[in-house]
Amino acid sequence: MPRKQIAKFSVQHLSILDENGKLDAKLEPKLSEDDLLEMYRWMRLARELDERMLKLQRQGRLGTFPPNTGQEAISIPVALAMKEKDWFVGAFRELGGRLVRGEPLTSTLYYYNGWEEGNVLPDKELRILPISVVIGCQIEHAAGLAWAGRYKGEDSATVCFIGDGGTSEGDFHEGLNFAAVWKLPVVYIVQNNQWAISIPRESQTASETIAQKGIAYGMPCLQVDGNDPLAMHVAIGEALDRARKGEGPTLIEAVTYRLMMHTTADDPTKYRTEEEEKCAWEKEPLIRFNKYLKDKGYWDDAREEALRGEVKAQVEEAVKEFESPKDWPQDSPFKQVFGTEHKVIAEQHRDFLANVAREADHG
Amino acid sequence: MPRKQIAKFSVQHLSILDENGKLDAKLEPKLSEDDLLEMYRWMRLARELDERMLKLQRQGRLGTFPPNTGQEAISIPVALAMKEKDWFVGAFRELGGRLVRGEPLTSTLYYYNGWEEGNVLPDKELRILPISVVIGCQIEHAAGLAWAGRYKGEDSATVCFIGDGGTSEGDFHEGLNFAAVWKLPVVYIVQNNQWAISIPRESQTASETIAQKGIAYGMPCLQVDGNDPLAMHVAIGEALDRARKGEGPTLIEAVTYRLMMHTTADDPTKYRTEEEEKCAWEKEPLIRFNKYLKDKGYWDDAREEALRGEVKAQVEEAVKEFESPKDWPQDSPFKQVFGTEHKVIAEQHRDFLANVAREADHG
Amino acid sequence: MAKLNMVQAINLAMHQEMAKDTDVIVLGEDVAVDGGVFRLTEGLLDKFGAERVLDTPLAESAILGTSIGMAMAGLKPVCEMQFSGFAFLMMGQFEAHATRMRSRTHGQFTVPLVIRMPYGGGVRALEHHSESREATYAHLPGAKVVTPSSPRNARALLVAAIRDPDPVVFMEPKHSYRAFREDVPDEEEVMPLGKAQVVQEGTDLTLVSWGAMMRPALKAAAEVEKKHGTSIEIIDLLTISPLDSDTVTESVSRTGRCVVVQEAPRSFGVSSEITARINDKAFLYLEAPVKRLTGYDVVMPYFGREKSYIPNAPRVVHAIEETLNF
Amino acid sequence: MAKLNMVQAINLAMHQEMAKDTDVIVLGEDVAVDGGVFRLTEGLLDKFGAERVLDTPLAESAILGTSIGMAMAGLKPVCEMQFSGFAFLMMGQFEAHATRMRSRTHGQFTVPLVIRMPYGGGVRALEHHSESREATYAHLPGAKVVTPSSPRNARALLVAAIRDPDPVVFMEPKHSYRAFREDVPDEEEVMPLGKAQVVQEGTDLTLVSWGAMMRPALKAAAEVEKKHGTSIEIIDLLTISPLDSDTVTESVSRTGRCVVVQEAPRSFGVSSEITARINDKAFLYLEAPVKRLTGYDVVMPYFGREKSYIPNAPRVVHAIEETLNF
Ligand SMILES: Cc1ncc(C[n+]2csc(CCOP(=O)(O)OP(=O)(O)O)c2C)c(N)n1
Ligand SMILES: Cc1ncc(C[n+]2csc(CCOP(=O)(O)OP(=O)(O)O)c2C)c(N)n1
Ligand SMILES: [Mg+2]
Ligand SMILES: [Mg+2]
Repeated sequence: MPRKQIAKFSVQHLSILDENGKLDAKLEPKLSEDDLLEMYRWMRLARELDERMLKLQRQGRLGTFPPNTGQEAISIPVALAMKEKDWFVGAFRELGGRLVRGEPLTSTLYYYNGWEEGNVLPDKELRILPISVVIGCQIEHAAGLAWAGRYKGEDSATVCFIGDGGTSEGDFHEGLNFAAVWKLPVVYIVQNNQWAISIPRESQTASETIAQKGIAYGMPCLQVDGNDPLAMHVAIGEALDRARKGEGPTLIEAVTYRLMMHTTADDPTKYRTEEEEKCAWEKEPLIRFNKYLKDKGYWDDAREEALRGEVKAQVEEAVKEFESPKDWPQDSPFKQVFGTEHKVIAEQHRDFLANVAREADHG
Repeated sequence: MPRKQIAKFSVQHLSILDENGKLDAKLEPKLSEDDLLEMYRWMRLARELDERMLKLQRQGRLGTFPPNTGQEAISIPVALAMKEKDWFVGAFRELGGRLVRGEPLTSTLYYYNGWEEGNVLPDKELRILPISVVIGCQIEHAAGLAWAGRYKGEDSATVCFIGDGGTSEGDFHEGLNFAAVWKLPVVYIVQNNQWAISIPRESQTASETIAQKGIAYGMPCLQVDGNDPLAMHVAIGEALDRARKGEGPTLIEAVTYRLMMHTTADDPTKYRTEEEEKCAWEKEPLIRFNKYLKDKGYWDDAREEALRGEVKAQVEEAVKEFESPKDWPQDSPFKQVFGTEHKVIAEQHRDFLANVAREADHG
Repeated sequence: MAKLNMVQAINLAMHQEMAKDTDVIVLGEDVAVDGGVFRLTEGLLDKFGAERVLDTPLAESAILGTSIGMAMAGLKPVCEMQFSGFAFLMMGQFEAHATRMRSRTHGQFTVPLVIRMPYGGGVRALEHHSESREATYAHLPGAKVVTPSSPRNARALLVAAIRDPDPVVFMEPKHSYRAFREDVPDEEEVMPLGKAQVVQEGTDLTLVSWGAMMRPALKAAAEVEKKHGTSIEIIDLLTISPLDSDTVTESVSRTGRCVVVQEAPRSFGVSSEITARINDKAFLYLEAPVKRLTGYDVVMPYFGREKSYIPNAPRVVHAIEETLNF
Repeated sequence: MAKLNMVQAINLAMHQEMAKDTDVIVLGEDVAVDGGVFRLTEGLLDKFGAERVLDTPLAESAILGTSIGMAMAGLKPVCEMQFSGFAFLMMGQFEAHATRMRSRTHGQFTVPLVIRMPYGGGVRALEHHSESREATYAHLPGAKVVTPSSPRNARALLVAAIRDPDPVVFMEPKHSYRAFREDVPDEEEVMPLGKAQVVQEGTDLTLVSWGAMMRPALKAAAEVEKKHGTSIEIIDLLTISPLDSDTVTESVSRTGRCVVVQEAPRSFGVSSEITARINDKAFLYLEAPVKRLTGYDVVMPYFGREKSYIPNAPRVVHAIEETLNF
């Protein structure tokens, strides 16, 4: 039955460096040797920290945490493309990006060992938001930050991450709609790692791609190979340009894979096959990036070995610092509930101190 | 920069009988004279009731309500296309459709005069849900009803309405996503009447159409002239077929206009021009449908006059019934809080009766 | 000094604070062009422009969520929930972030914002437009909950709320919006948050209320005083959380008797907390049980029945007499 | 009769009710293939198929919203909120529809469903995974709130919740999930909702608690009895709303003293309501103020600090001694 077509849309996919390290030369970004090596170094550091955290957790020296292994090529190129005044709004699988932005390695360790101290930045102006455990909320925070940056006339853009599962939350929808209506300088990146705990991508949403969800908001969208740091570098660069030029938000779907368990409390064998994981490991970002650097003559096994040693030492040092004794008081929550003094809190504070003292006496 | 296109989408618009009553003959649905006249009759009845309610409200004989005038061509053809076992899930601007489904005129009057009795259907099996004041929630109820119908093996589909403003709510997103993932027999209809109280359509969302929001869920979508009962008849027919065939949900954007104030408490002169309203009145559905019926030789002024008299009498009767004395007890809420007996409720019930009695004594 | 109703008084507070501080932003559904469905934000758009007065799409969670982002960036958003009945859609953002950002970051990031919302019954409104849920917010540590009762204190408390370093849920008793007028000074006036007010001193009984219930409470007190010559101390809580129970318990320690008037359903409500605080601090002085005169533990009925469900002066009188005669 | 922990007992209840009634449907995030992140729904998918055990997308509001639709169509959904901390995202659906559909339609449409959610601290979990918000649900008329404390009563109460005609918020103390085992009869066992249980009779003091706090309460009671030969009556509320306060007030009328142990922050919590009910019904019998031993009015700290914030046996002992020595 003939109808009038009133709107047309398409979704593009960007891939530059494929899983075999094969390069699409015409798309290759102009990145200096130093830039490329810096990017690789951050990826190695994040991988090393992630692997070390898993050991610590298994040894009972760290709490439950969500491993990042395999997703380094997303948040690291993104963070490297950001400017000082930009806001970095993570979900909880952006370890590399947080490190690039200047969050100490120890912060992540403190955080996952149950200490709010892990959220306290060396400098608030690093503009990194704390991890957002309640999925979806951060989408709206990012819109608010972006609005504020524009209002204050700062040259600042906001970058916000969420997972494929997170796209099902109402806040994802409401926040993207606000960002588009207000034409905000913000970039939303969905780390589509194919799984939301045990829920596979295809059971999460019936849309062919996640990128196309941007169409619902009139928001430009793009699907990128999230295991390809070059493609991510190009994609975030364009999106940040749009944001800074006042052209509004962009939605980027970064296709990757959650190589490890959801968190250390999860057992993936209950819902996916080793076969699937094996294939995914062959596509992981570090191997291909390493090969690319070697092909360009920027890298060799000797340097690789040296780098491995460096990041190992760096992580080792952070762990030492992390496990060194702390004099963090147990009663700080009473000082943080309000910014003003209130009698009821003060009374309870005294009661708390009395309880703790009594229990200390009775050992 | 060349990229691989991985997905393509388009949005179609359907219009059969235009604002001047001009017909696109090849698209004209095969509806019998009786069917067409029945449809027209319902539209007149809904219009008459709406206009009468406005008078009642202005005279202090009815509470605040949202007029439906101008949107008759949406819910009425939809309800006429529904089967007995289908669920009708409204927002709050589907007066005509509710009447078609068998809700008494008095129910609407009771409801808007502050009586839950207006929600009690003559027969639960009419399958009409109460008006959903909290915008968006009904989207998910509809998905649940559709799921239940399929689970029970009923040949039943669910039709759910929402406004253009409602599409911004998180529940709209979450509910449509569930419906698409579960491939549910449900049809979602957005009555895009261009306004959400004072917020115009273009400030509500930056998407070119509202229909395209279906793309985010991989859900077939269509934009329809919502002032064209023939187009609505065709669109709902196709969508219900898809639902019954197990092909999943459809999103229909019905383009119309809110001709009256948002509710009787609203003053549109604060945010829109009379000029805009005048243009909209020229496109309203009844004029064009009346002309169409005359062109087909099914209608003339004499019959029109007779019909006007009929619906007026019908509404008059409902108003009489509505204003007749009722013996509805004040204490019914105590019987409706739980389906089981509880002492604390019983005690409060006694206290309530004592209070009411005491106040009756002291006049 | 002008005689203003509560709508005008609240509007004045926003006008003055926005004029004073360009970090103050107003956002919500229909707050700009329309001036708010109750006209609370009237004139702000003309005065301060679309840059600072924002009509939002229809999405409560995003209204608060974006406000949180703005506040973290140093602004002071004053957002409106069109009715408190719709605020449950932003509970996720409220509980997870508004109330926690300070403790989460040990004060490095804070969320100084105000969530304005009309609450309460008695205006013949549709379903979901008549509830009183102050206890729901008050139980969550990290946010303040304020319930003004008159034009003058509404204005002075909103100014304090806007300047407060914490998120404040500012619950406006819509029944009092246009119910009466009061002299409101043109010059700045601020009342502290977290402080209850003794609106009348007395010796025989302590009458505690807040928000729209202050009026039946005051009416009833006058009636009882006239009838029995009783001396009633009347306390307006003004802030629900953090609750200034000392003002109440100190009073009850003198009077020995207390009636609390609450519009919300009784169980797990504010009056229960007040009773518990009196139990903690004034137990030995109590000559009668604390009387909670409240709404009932039923779903708020539609307006055809609401009048018989909302506490009124005769019921307060009865409660006071019961407590005096205990 | 098998020795089960609470996870197994709750799982058993779902197995048996699903076998008995094909209207019972289980849905939630990761409940099917994965068997639930705490393994509560393990085996249900294999036994009853993907038709009746549904993995949902990641959206709490839609989980409850679709459950409401299913329930209105005559099914009995048992939906899971993966953690109570995420349940605030479904508060809109809960307050607007789950709690109101019956009163809205005068009983023509009802919403018989169960919302299962793990709650409470003490398991070294991430932020938002350790709160106790039972009071938040209990203040809203129209829904029941249940907090089991042991494998056996968890099983028997969940069966009752599934068969109940009203929406039930079933709050599972995750700290007790695998903490201990108990004999649980294989054959059907049902405990009534809205009824507290006297788990030990006594004459000197009434000790009231629920959920995970029952264990420190019992431990403390035993200690005090041993130490001072005190006779303590211990009450497990089991249902928070509607609250069976008669069992408490009747007991306090005999003992004259009461300690309530609550994990949640103190203010506007369940222990405040219990104190108020005792004030109403047992005022003349009280020999000491009701003691509320609770969490503090602060944001629940991360697990590095949680242990010192959650009420423990020594604090209960201290509270009991204070109350005895008042
Ligand atoms: C609102 C909310 N619901 C549920 C959870 C529990 N949960 C934590 S992570 C997760 C899956 C997230 O999947 P995705 O968004 O794809 O991110 P990924 O874990 O794959 O990085 C769930 C269900 C949560 N943290 N927040
Ligand atoms: C969740 C929620 N937020 C706010 C409101 C107040 N409100 C009632 S109708 C309305 C506008 C609705 O616009 P739209 O969805 O386009 O429907 P229309 O009124 O145009 O039919 C608003 C904001 C509400 N009822 N529910
Ligand atoms: Mg994922
Ligand atoms: Mg509209």
